[in-house]
Amino acid sequence: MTKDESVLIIGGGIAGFQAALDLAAAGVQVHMVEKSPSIGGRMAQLDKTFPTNDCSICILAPKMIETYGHKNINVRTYAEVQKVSGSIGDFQVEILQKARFVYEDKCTGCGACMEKCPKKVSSEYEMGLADRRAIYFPFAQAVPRVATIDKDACIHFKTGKCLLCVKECQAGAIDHKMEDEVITVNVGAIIVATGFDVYLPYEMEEYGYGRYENVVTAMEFERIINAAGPTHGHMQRLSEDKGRPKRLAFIQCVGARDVRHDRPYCSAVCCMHSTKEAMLAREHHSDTDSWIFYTDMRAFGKGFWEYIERGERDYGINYIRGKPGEIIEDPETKDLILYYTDRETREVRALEVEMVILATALIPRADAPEVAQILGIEMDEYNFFKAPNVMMSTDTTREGVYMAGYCQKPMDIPDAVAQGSATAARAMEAMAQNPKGGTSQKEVTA
Amino acid sequence: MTEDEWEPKILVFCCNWCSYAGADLAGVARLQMPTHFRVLRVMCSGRFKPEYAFKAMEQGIDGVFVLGCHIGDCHYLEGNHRAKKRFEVLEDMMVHLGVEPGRIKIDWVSASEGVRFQAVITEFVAHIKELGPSPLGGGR
Amino acid sequence: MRHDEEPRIGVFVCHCGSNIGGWLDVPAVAEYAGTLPYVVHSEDNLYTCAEDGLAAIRKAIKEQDLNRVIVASCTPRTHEPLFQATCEEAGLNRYLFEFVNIRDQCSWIHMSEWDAATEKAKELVRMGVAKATRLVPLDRSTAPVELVAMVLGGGITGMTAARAIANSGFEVYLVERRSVLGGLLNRLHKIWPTEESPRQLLDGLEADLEANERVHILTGTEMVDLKGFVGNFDVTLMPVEGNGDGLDLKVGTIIVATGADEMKPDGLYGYGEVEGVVTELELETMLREGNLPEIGNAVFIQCTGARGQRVTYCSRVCCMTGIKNAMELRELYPEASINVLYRDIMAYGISYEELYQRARVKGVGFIRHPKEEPPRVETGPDGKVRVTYRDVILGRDIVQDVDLVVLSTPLVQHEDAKELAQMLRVPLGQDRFFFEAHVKLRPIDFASDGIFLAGTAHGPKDIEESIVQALGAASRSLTFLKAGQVLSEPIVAVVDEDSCIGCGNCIEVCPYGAIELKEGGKRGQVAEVNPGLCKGCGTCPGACPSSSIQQLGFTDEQILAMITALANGGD
Amino acid sequence: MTTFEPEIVALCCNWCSYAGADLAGVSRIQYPPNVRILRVMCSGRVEVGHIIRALEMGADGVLVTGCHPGDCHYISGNEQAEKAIAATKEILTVLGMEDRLSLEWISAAEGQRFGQVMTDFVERIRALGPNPMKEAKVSRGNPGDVPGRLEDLVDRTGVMYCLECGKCEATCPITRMEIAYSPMLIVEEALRDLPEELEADKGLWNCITCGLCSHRCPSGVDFLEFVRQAREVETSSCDRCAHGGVFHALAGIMANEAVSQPGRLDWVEDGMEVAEKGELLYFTGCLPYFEPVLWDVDVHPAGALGSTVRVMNHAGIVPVVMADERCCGHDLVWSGQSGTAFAELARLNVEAIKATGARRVVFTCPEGLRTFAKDYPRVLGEDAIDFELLHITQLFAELIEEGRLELPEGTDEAVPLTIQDPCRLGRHMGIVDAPRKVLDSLPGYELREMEHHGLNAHCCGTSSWLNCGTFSKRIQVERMTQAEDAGADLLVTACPKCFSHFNCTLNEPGSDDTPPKPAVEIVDISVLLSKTLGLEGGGDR
Repeated sequence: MTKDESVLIIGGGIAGFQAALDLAAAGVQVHMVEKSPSIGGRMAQLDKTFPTNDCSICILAPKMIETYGHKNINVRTYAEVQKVSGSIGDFQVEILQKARFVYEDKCTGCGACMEKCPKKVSSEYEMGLADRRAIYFPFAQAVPRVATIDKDACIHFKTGKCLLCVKECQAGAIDHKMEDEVITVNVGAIIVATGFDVYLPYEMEEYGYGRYENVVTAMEFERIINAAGPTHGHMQRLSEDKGRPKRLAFIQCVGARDVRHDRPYCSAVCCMHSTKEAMLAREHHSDTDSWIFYTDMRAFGKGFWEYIERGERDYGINYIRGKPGEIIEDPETKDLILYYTDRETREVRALEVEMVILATALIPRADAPEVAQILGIEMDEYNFFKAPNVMMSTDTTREGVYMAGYCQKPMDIPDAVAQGSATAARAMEAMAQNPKGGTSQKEVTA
Repeated sequence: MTEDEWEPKILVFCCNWCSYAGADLAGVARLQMPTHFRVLRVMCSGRFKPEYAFKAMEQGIDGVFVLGCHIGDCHYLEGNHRAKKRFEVLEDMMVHLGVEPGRIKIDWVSASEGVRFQAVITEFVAHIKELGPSPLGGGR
Repeated sequence: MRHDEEPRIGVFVCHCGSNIGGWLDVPAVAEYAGTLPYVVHSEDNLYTCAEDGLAAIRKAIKEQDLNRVIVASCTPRTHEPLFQATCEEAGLNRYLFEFVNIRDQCSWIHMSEWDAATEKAKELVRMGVAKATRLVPLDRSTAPVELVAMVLGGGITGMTAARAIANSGFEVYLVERRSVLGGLLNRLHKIWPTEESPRQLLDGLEADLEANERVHILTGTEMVDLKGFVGNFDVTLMPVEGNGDGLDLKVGTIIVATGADEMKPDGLYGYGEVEGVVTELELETMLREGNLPEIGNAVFIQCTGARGQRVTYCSRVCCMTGIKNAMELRELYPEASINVLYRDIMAYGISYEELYQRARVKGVGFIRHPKEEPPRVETGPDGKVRVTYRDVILGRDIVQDVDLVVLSTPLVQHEDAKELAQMLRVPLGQDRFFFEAHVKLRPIDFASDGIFLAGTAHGPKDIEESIVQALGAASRSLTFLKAGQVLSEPIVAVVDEDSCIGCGNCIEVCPYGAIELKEGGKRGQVAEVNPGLCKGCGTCPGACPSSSIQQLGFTDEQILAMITALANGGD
Repeated sequence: MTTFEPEIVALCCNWCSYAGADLAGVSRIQYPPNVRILRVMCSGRVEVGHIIRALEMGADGVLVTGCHPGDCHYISGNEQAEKAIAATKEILTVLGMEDRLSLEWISAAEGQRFGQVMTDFVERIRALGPNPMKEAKVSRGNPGDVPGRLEDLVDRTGVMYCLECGKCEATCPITRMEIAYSPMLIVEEALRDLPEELEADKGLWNCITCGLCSHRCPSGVDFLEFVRQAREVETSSCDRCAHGGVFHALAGIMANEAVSQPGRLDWVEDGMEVAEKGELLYFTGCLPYFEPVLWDVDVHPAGALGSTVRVMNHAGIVPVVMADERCCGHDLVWSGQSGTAFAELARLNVEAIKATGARRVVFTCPEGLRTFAKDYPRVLGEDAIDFELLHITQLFAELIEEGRLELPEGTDEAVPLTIQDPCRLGRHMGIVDAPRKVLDSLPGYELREMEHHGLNAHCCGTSSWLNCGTFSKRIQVERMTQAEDAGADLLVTACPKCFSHFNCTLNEPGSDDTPPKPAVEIVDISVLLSKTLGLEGGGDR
């Protein structure tokens, strides 16, 4: 075993964790780079996971902590890869460690600073449904639990004044003069696991997203029903009444399987997460009724179809094959009227509900093209990273660079986990076949 | 305590690998069941000793249920065989003491059988309720 | 040692968001815990497992000088290592931690009984405190790992896994029951989306395996016995045919990649009764061998036997198989009318949706029918097959006489999988596929360390997904092989030599041969446990008439204390 | 030179003139053999469309005969006939064919008179010479270049991508009124290759081609092209045309080069400045024909013509208007009747425009704009249109932006108004901002959007003069109600068709049981602008 094997992992979500933990357990040194101030990724935003309804943060948090605490894993949050040179077995990577203006080793995570910070901005983690301060943890269970100053929002960087946070911090951890750093690491292989963004369907006027307050995306709904979310787990509407919605409609394939919006692909997880959300809504309040409008009910994974049947049988979910044509808001009540075709009578019907949840397409990260350029890898026409050989879907177009999770194509959590492990295997293979500095296929004995 | 207010108290031994996992699965699946049982986790149903049942029942526990892996599935090869053999002996002794059949019971639930866990627990609780307080309980 | 001191117990009760707090009174449980003997600290947390919750544990250990910690939250099966590690970080032996499950086995299963669930949670905590009071520190030991892996199943999954392990520098045995490698792929005509013959894929892989001296291919061989645990499995292999010599192997890890079979839909849609009704694999064989009859029209029936008809599940790959073969028929017979009768087209992701679109462009017809109105198949005139199906959009039945009916049937577990599962001591799920350790986060692990799962043995999946799992399982194996050692849990049996009567009952019940009699004690002989062999099941204490053998972590004292706490506390 | 024998169609009422014709026969009264009698029960049955279609088909003259005033068997049918014939004459005046039509009263006792009227009419027509349509080389109908196979149609229009998600059904304003129609169903009929079912399906003809389903279809099915082509595959008749198919017949007539339109520019009033050559051309479309065709529904959209020119003049523009402008052919395209006529209309129009030297062509009617932009290139070639096409609202918006229209100061109290986005302008052409720019700049008015607006606007309920029916009326009422709900007093239209259809519904006499009509006034955007600029001289309309 070579002691100097090391791997760079870009993206601190579940796929990256799995790759990192496998590699670390095998004695490989891992550098994990996460763009945001905390690792956790999308899974940290979810309430529960299908088809077991396991609590997402509950099963994720141990992974986050194990990853962050592992002696073989060096996690850099609030950092980005900015340059990659070299080749398989011997890459040189420049990492930009953005200044968080808080010393990680001094911050105790007490949170006093953010209580005093006067500047509020929309919280990315809460999908814009709540505010955070300019100095903040992205979420309560953030790892590391270290405050970060959002330079764009911070008053001090605009006016030179304020510094209330500095005054409040007993640990003396805050320093507005901190500067970005560039760190160089050498690695034998690179794994990219940057995840996905959520499509926000403003342009699909017929569904009124952005216009009607009670039309939300599935990811927003995850936050709304999450106990740690902006409504403290009280399922409530976003309209001024803050009423509890008793009738929910879920619309599938919003902006996905949709050539008009250049996204003909299926996002692969939405039939399931809508069912999950409808179940959870029923669990919150047993008098909640849900309708799921779909085109094909894609419950193809292990235990998925059984889950759908349970949704119908035990949770009273109404599954309706057919996409609503449009949604109209009742301006008085802020209720929503959906028009859809009843398959039995073939009549257009109107259904009045109190909230509509759009299962919108999941799309590659907005910065995927930059990442691709830095890594020298290709993307497909939708900006997912491309596998040149479809049968080796963890390989990118550059030797020694591998990929896992949703950045490659739509997939669910277990598939992303399996891919995380798979990339670890590919990285270990690569390093065994191309020992550091070696240009030939030198043998490495165990 | 009057008869009306009596609610059974039931002790369930679950082996770590099958039935405890099955119980977790039932929870994850939100399968609802009576509240009267308390799970005591052991690594293997083979860890169960008849003394535990006596001790429990003499202190007022109304029913003891041992759950392990299905025969042939034991994580430790044959711990559940042992459990079963010991249980047969235990049952005989209980009969001599005037304990009704079914107040102590052994059964098997696999890690994937959340639904089965719910079923056997629900049935066991119902049966104990029917039997009423344990005759060994000393009028708890 | 601190365990000799008076217990100072800290109890942390978790809301788990609303998973617990939404269904029972968490603050009341925490308050109650504070009233129990030896409990010097109790609190409730939104998420005890989150970084702030863990910080609270560390803080309390230090500030309150705790020497026992209890977390009442979810299940030890997923979270015990985390809390144990947290205790260790704060300087507390990890075995002075006790877990109480008030979520999976309380709040979630009593969602409409707030008071009773709260009461139950209190009692469970009381039992936990009773045990914790009697916990002692233990130490983990390490054991070496046999640097060899074994892969069961020589299909694409097993072959890929074996190659990855060998490429990473380790010996691997690839065990296949049939006489050739390749598995189900041998029976396919073409694979999508490359449209290449599966042979191309298999040949490359086989060549790699044969060229690698670390790979030992054992075809026509099956496992007949398995003993041991992670790092040190003892495997017995035998030839499937004949009475050849067996082979005993020592391996460190095992990958189960035994694949699946196509369901034979006897009695469904005229299969086995009406001439011209075949399964997808039978069609692929005809395509491969080129003995397909002239086809003017054909109908594919999706979900044959699946999704509630014979098995409960959706088999994930049959829609794409049907579409692929429908396109193939369109290509061979451009004038033929090819219709696919379906319930939902499972064209998930990018490339499958693309394939589905391509089939539509090629003129394959897709007609949806509701579950309640499946197509009917019978013998038609002129040697044709008469298919009657409902077109829900036209709102009427269509009767078609066709040359061929192709049934898309699900993949199913092998008939004899139960035997293998028992040999491996791993579970099968309700769908009879191998049941993984955790559906979301441990899809290719078994709960038992050192045994991994990949490909269709886990459930239906396509080639690419099987390859991903194969690589994943290889990686999981490599975590042990490359580490070279495993940490063993110290929850082993120990003997009190003063009271041991040397009867030998424990030796008889131990399945691992971990106990032997040695000289000593009052009767001249006492039992002695080899901690390296003991796996910690705790069966031996049950056989000990003098209560001289105990299982660390699950002592009689601890268990009885829990029973007593349950029976007598509170009321 | 062969002698010209006119072909005359005589439409005779059953009770008087047909009886008169019988009497003429019984009395052995001789009259020229050129007359073909077509019996109707009452002269009131005769529609504008019948006459125009007869002339389109090459009849040299049309004679309508009825009972004398006061004698009508049906009390006042002949009064109706008189109005219809007057309206038809107006149309024919534009075409220079007014002398080919005559209305005569002949009683059952007037056998002699019948013969005389016939003889005189034949001679009159003989003197006029043959109907230029007689030698017509082009005709509407099933075009030869559209293959008749549904399978090809499926390939061409991408309907095989339909995933049966049902969004089109749930979107379609007609499906919402009337379950007889489903976009998904007609697609399924084509996909399953059932031409008879498709032809028999009323849906194909009920579709208003408003394009809302296409706009929302996630599979990108081009329903508009599918319906257009399916109609061409399926039919060549005009049975389902509204107003007796008069507009389609007019299109057929104008497709013939030999036909001229001497009255085409009669609408140009004194004081309006127009030109024969110039930079900017105003394409008036069928507006000059509207008033006589719609006489019976009391709808008057033609005011837009004058208003438009007045506004242009006010901004210093002297537009070219063409005396030989032809029908754009839109209605042929969408009723499956392109035949050879459509391409000819396109050619004649484009050649005529090029002859004026115009670089910009402005349309009041979005249908014309769409046809030039999307359908002419199909028949003339992609590069055929080398001049700029714009809708009148785009020109107005431009003039306002450039400060070339000085708008008066606003008043404190603004009249609330809303805008109807015409389907051809909005979804077909993607133009939704221009009309809003115009309205936003009008003082004294306040724009209130309806729930469905812009690219999601609901249609006015009828298109291509093809599918006027109960659902059209219901769509119109609902649309006007939406305007009312938006709090608008005025519903502004940017399309003469929308204007006509809404007004038609508002003008219906109905009965005491008819629910009250929405309280909105329909106003054309050009007229509104002209009025605001004080150019309408205070007169009505």
